Amino acid sequence: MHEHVDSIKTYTLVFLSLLALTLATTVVAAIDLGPFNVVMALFIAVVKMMLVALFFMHLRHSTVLTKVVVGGGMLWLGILLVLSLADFVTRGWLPVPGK
Amino acid sequence: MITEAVQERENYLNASHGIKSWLLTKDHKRIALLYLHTITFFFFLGGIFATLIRLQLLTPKGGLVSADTYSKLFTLHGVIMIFFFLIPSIPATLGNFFLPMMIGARDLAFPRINLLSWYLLVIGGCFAMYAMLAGGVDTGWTFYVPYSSNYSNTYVIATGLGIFIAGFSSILTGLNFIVTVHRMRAPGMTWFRLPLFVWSNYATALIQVLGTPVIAITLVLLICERTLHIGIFDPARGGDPVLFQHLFWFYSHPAVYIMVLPGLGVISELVSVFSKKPVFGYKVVAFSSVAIAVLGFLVWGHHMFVSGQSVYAALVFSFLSYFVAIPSAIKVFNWTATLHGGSISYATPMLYAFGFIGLFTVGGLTGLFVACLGVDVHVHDTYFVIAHFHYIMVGGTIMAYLGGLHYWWPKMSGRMYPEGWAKLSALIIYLGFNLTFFPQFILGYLGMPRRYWTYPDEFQVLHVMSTAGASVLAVGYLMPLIYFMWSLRYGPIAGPNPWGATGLEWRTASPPPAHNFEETPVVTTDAYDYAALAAMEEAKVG
Amino acid sequence: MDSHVEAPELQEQFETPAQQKEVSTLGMWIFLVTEIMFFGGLFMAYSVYRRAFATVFGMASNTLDVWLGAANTAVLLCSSFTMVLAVRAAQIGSRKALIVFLILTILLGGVFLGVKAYEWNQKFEEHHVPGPSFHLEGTGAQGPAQLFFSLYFTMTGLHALHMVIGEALMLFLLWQAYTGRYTPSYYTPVDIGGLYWHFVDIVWIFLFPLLYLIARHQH
Amino acid sequence: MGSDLPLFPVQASSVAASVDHLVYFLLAVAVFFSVGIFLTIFYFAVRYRRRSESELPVASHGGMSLEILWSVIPFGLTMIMFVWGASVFFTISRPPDDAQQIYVIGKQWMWKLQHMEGQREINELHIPVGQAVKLTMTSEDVIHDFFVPAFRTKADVLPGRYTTTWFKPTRPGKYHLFCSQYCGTNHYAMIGWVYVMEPQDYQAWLSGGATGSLASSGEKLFQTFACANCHHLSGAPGRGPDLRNLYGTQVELADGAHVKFDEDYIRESILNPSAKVVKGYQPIMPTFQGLVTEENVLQLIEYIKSLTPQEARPPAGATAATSSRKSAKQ
Repeated sequence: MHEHVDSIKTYTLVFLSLLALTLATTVVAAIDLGPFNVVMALFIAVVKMMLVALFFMHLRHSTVLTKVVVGGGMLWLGILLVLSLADFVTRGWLPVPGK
Repeated sequence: MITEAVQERENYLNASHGIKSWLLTKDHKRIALLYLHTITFFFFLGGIFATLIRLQLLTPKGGLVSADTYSKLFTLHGVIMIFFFLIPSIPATLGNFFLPMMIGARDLAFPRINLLSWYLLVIGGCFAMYAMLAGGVDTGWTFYVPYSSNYSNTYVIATGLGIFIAGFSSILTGLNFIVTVHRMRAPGMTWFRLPLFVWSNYATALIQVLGTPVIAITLVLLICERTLHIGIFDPARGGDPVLFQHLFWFYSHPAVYIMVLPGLGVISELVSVFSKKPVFGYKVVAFSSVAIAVLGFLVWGHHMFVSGQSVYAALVFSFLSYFVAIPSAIKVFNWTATLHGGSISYATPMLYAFGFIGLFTVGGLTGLFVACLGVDVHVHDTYFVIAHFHYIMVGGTIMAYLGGLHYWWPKMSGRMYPEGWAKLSALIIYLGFNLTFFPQFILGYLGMPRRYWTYPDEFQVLHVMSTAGASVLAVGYLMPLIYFMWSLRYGPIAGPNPWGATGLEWRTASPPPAHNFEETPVVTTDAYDYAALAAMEEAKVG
Repeated sequence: MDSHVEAPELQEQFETPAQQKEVSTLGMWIFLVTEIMFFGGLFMAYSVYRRAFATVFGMASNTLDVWLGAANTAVLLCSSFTMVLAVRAAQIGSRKALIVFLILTILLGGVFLGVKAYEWNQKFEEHHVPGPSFHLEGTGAQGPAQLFFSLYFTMTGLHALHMVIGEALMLFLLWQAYTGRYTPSYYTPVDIGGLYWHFVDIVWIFLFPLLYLIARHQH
Repeated sequence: MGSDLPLFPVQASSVAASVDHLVYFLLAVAVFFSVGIFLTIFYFAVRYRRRSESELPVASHGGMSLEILWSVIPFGLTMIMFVWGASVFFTISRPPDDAQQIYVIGKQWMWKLQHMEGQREINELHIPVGQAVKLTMTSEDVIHDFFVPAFRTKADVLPGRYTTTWFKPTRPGKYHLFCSQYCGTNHYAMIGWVYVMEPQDYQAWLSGGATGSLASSGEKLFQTFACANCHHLSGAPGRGPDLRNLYGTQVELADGAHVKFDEDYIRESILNPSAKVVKGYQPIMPTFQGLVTEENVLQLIEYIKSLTPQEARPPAGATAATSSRKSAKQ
């Protein structure tokens, strides 16, 4: 069987980046960026997620099918969030209570 | 009892003996039979609730059961029928039995997980039964908060746990099917050679995997709310009951397709075999299953047009709902076109297929009414909706399930069912069904709300018709139970391929050996290639 | 008649060990997708209520100890690091390293749970547990404030439950590794156990900013 | 009983006919397709019945043009349904400006209705024919649903917030009122009647037994709870905002967001005062949760609304919708 064995160096670099990003997100959160605080926090979280998934979970060596599965999962999470929020965000657009 | 039927040759039924060989089996065929027994039990249990509901509604003032009991009856009818019968029905029995065989595999990818799924369904069922015996549950199968969280004094937690556990059964079945279809196909079995039953079960599995976890977390939140009073849906603390409905329907609308998609797959098989023609527009029909699965996730808000959801969200959900109509319509048109120029047999499974197409068409077309914003405001939560979804789930899924059961019965048991009785019961079911549910469309449009213990006098005529239909329907459903059991001992021996069908499952003995095939089959033709089958038979004879 | 390749761990439904490994990994990934959707329901509830009660959620969030949260994030990342090294050890067939890294992973997981327990305990002492004795200083909107903590407890609670399951899984792997079950040609359980562990880590990567950081700049 | 079995409910409101017309269209489509499918299947089943076991029909694999045809035609029809349905829905959702306000409170298991003039009714609603009526509804416990089949309108009644429905009765008579959202054991008994009366009869009915208008009851409560200690209605600075001329406007909150000063916001501000505090004020108002009933809240709302003269209120309808949408985007 052919297996990718990544070097300890790669893993260490990824691990250190993750720690750095954790520190970064904690520090940046204290600075007032207006609405961009949330954007920044989520952006860093997404980067961290990508690092863990691609390197620690070996997604970069995985089959296309596995990548599709993961992408599908994220897409469906998006559907859940976007279509539900479509209700909550548009409430009150029609100036009638409860519409 | 089945083991006595065929004794000459080793098959999955007589390969090992004893209760342990069944309860610890990893054979997908045996697990399918375990499911078959379990869901038959739940079907008749749910049927008893339905009968009591219909009897109560015979007269406007009822009086057969108390209002409290009535609420529990319709709740348990919904819970048992949906979560413990319809959702596992076709995938877990016919799918479990035939999906691996149709793709030429020895078993599902995860046989032990398959057995675990059955145990989870049984354990979940036990929780639901406990709730029923301890005093019942009265929230409606929809569990809307805050009634279910703060007001009902019934066994909501036990029922919720039961559904939660049964949900994992469904998830694991779906996971197993997806992996199996991707990775266990026989050599030469390309995606576009897959029988349409496999396609539709694959699409179903996608929904099971992507949707069911959301009902799981919803139930966890509901149970937390009831036990720990965390208040996530509590209006007094700013919680929003409509949020619960979003979470609930995110699963429960696609769940409708978990229930009906496998049925659509069965019908594709039946229409092809009994007209000896490949399904018209194979690829279109295959993709329409996947399209229904995907689009099914975008429309849940159409259950909430009058719920206090924003009108703009309602607009989006109504618009998207109409997109699901297209792949459904495509299927009906393609089945009809398949019949053209065919060699059409009137065997019982085909009668069920005809019945299915008719009832599914009516169910689907009335779906256009409830997806239509202006009309849904009037018919929402009335008997119109009840009639609509029974046309899809009973007229659709159960007709397909029975059709499939008759079709594959010879393969599963090695024996034929009695054709005359079967035809009669198919007819009775069809007529009884229409008499039960068609009047409910009219009732609903007249304004009869659902879940009413009593009702105004002017609705009685239609209710009496409906109850009369239900009793006919009950007779129709009891008949197969009896003659299937009869056929296990007395039915004529079926050959490996009594219908002249092309699927791989018909290329092995009836009943099949424990590992399905003597040799891993190699696939060289498309699905439904009757000419190739005829040539092969000829070669064998020659 | 049977075309099985001879391999001790090969189950009868598969043709080759490669197929078996691929199937197990794919199965695990699909399971993780169901986990995404499971937590997805909570993330949705969170988004809805945070949008509706932004100010109160900010105040409630700021009562959490951000440095404890950050430290715990680091602990969990360390455990992911040791986990991936455990998988690597299994890949190259180093049983000793596998055992050491699994033990480290279990210990770090334990530290995370310990810190979490400490934080939960603080909430009880500060009356930040939803219920009759709940009180959050500085706001009259006690209802929505309770919603924040309800979400906090459900989200971290379910995450902690996944951690506990992960710990049990790791103990199982440790026992199997100790008995020498795993070889470079068969270590699938370690691999998919790792996938699970990293997934639980990813959930926390999102919980940390959403629960601890959203209103830090208003502190 | 059987002889007068109706197939369609009475049309007794201004929207009933338009809903029914839409249903006629849908019915026509449904009948056309179902009958078409039934007849085709029946014809094929007879025409192509199996004559011998060995016959092998010619395989036909499909045709793209047919597939496109029977995708595009249904799609076109469904889009007509969507647009038509949406337009009827917007009519049902948007009460006309001249609609008369009535408040509804649902509780297990009864309807409590309050007229502006002060009349209270239980499970009965008296309204004049030809006058649009707007119901602002809330629930004291679980979700209910206000459904009048003859009017073809229905709306859920939720705890914790207000929902709206409206109708303009066109025929005097007595019509069913149903709760159509399951609300517990006696859900079936949460029914009543809507009496649509000739205007003069309605006036006669109105003149009996009122105890003072909603707004005047609200004013009394405003004094009882000493609201004016903080909410000065004189223009003098107070610890809370002056409540005059606010109804229907957008107010800016402490965190910079905007919120519409409407029934829901007033309700929330009474029960959960610190949830959304107006810019420039401290979150010091105590909650009145447990001190006021849903009825009291409605009376207070009606009083606070009366502090904004009709002509000072921004018009409901399209323009307000656009302006609030703009602010939502900000």
